[in-house]
Amino acid sequence: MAAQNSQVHLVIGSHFEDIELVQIVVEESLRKLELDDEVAHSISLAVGEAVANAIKHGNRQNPEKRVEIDFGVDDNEVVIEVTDQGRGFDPDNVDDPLVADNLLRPNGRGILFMTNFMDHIDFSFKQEGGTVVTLRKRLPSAAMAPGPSEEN
Amino acid sequence: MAAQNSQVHLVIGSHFEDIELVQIVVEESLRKLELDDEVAHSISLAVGEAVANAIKHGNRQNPEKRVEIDFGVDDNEVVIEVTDQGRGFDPDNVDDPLVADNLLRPNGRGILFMTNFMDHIDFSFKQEGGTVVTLRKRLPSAAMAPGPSEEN
Amino acid sequence: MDIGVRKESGVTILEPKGKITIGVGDIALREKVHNVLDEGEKNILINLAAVTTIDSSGIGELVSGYTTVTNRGGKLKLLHLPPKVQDILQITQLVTVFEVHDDEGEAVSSFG
Amino acid sequence: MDIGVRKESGVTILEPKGKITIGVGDIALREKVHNVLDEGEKNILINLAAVTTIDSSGIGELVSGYTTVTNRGGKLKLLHLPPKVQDILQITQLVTVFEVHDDEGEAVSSFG
Ligand SMILES: Nc1ncnc2c1ncn2[C@@H]1O[C@H](COP(=O)(O)OP(=O)(O)O)[C@@H](O)[C@H]1O
Ligand SMILES: Nc1ncnc2c1ncn2[C@@H]1O[C@H](COP(=O)(O)OP(=O)(O)O)[C@@H](O)[C@H]1O
Repeated sequence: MAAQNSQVHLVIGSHFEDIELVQIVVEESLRKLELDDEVAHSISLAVGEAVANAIKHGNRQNPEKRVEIDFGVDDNEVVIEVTDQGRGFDPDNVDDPLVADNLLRPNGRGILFMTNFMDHIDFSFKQEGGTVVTLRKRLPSAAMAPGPSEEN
Repeated sequence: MAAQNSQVHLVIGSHFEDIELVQIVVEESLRKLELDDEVAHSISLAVGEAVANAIKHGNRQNPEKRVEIDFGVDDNEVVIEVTDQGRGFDPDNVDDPLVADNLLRPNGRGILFMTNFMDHIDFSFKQEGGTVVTLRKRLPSAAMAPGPSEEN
Repeated sequence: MDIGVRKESGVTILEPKGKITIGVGDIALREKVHNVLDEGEKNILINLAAVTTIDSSGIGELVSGYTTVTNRGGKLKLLHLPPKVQDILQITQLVTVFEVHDDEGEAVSSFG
Repeated sequence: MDIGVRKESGVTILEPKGKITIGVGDIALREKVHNVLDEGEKNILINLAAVTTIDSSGIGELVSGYTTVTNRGGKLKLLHLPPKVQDILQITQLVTVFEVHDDEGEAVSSFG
């Protein structure tokens, strides 16, 4: 992600209470892009779901295991990667929470949230173990990020 | 820093505008410790000074160069490390901003801020280049951090 | 999370404020619903007007609450959905599950 | 950063709000002081009551402003220091440099 004009990298332990910290970083980073509040809120929600899954399913709440969040802005897109140290899973083999039989399940809606709130989501799996969720959202061109600041 | 019960790692590019992001992360992390507002504010200010120096003197505002911030809480101490990719300097050879001749200089007060707001500050230099500023502040025992959360 | 509790004509009204999200408000909401049931109340109306954010765990707790209350022969209904929560009930198709009201008086009397 | 400007009996009162910190308010303050000087005004009173945070760059801009104004034969004084700013002027020993007032009327007449 070298050509990006904004890049923040954050690493937390596997504590649910740190999800808010991640969301604050995302919201603060989005604030500079002057995105619509609704859009910023939904990106923040999607990231929260990805980090919750990384902690819960990936790292199984082992506090020693880390979750890494890469927040980047390309010319026209916000790209957030969430990486855990878990064993991965088969995204094609996840129950559909919209099927009538599953409607009353207490969980299984996180990926649905992510796909609804982002333009594109993608899972990849590292050779050495670990899931990477990549969340992408195109920016309206009016909300383009300014280039790197040159103030002194 | 493996035995710490809270640890956040943040990496930013060399943009002054990201100092606020770092401070927000620090303040949010301190909020959980229920520290006195004054104390939290002064830690945040000290970290801001360290990051400003890392960007300005260390990385010389080269946006490609990174500043890393490690925020940790030991049993009784907040420890923040700020690392840049610069060439280092000689801390014993920095002008004293309190000497009468220097009082009207427009700069040279950042380290003074850090030493005043923290209990201990320390500079170290990496073999491969890069300055590490370590900022420490003891916590009043009443404000001890809770252990890793076990909620599900 | 702060959850207000009131009673109106045999209906217990829960009023959560702020976030119903993983580790923040989800467990608090679950516990509150269980407390109400343990006190023998069966009709629960959750006023979501002051909820700023709900994530999939929070939605999960609403669904669990609904199931638990229904299984015990009671009713759980929702009042005053903020637009964000409304959107999420659409996305999750839970609009087909929950009975939602906009008026407290009507909601209370609907428990009959 | 938002910096209000008023005039009282030949004194220009600057009222910065929020943060005077690197990249946020430091340059804005410098520019405002220069603007005032360029308009031929020489007496500047900076009301710091609404400043929430000042860092070493912000302090540096106050000192630069002081030096620039003094070199042009004017005076720069401070009004209403919040406790945090007061502490920092102590730490930096700039209390010995700046004339500080608590009362706007007295501050304005002190320019004589
Ligand atoms: N990072 C991850 N590592 C391992 N498994 C995952 C991860 N993310 C999602 N999953 C799997 O996908 C399923 C569906 O996830 P999701 O839709 O977020 O719902 P929920 O988290 O409520 O189960 C999870 O139950 C889990 O099996
Ligand atoms: N991270 C760093 N890398 C290189 N030099 C540094 C660094 N931090 C501080 N210095 C040196 O120490 C001096 C004093 O720093 P400081 O007290 O913060 O004042 P200022 O930044 O205003 O000059 C700087 O001018 C610089 O020469």
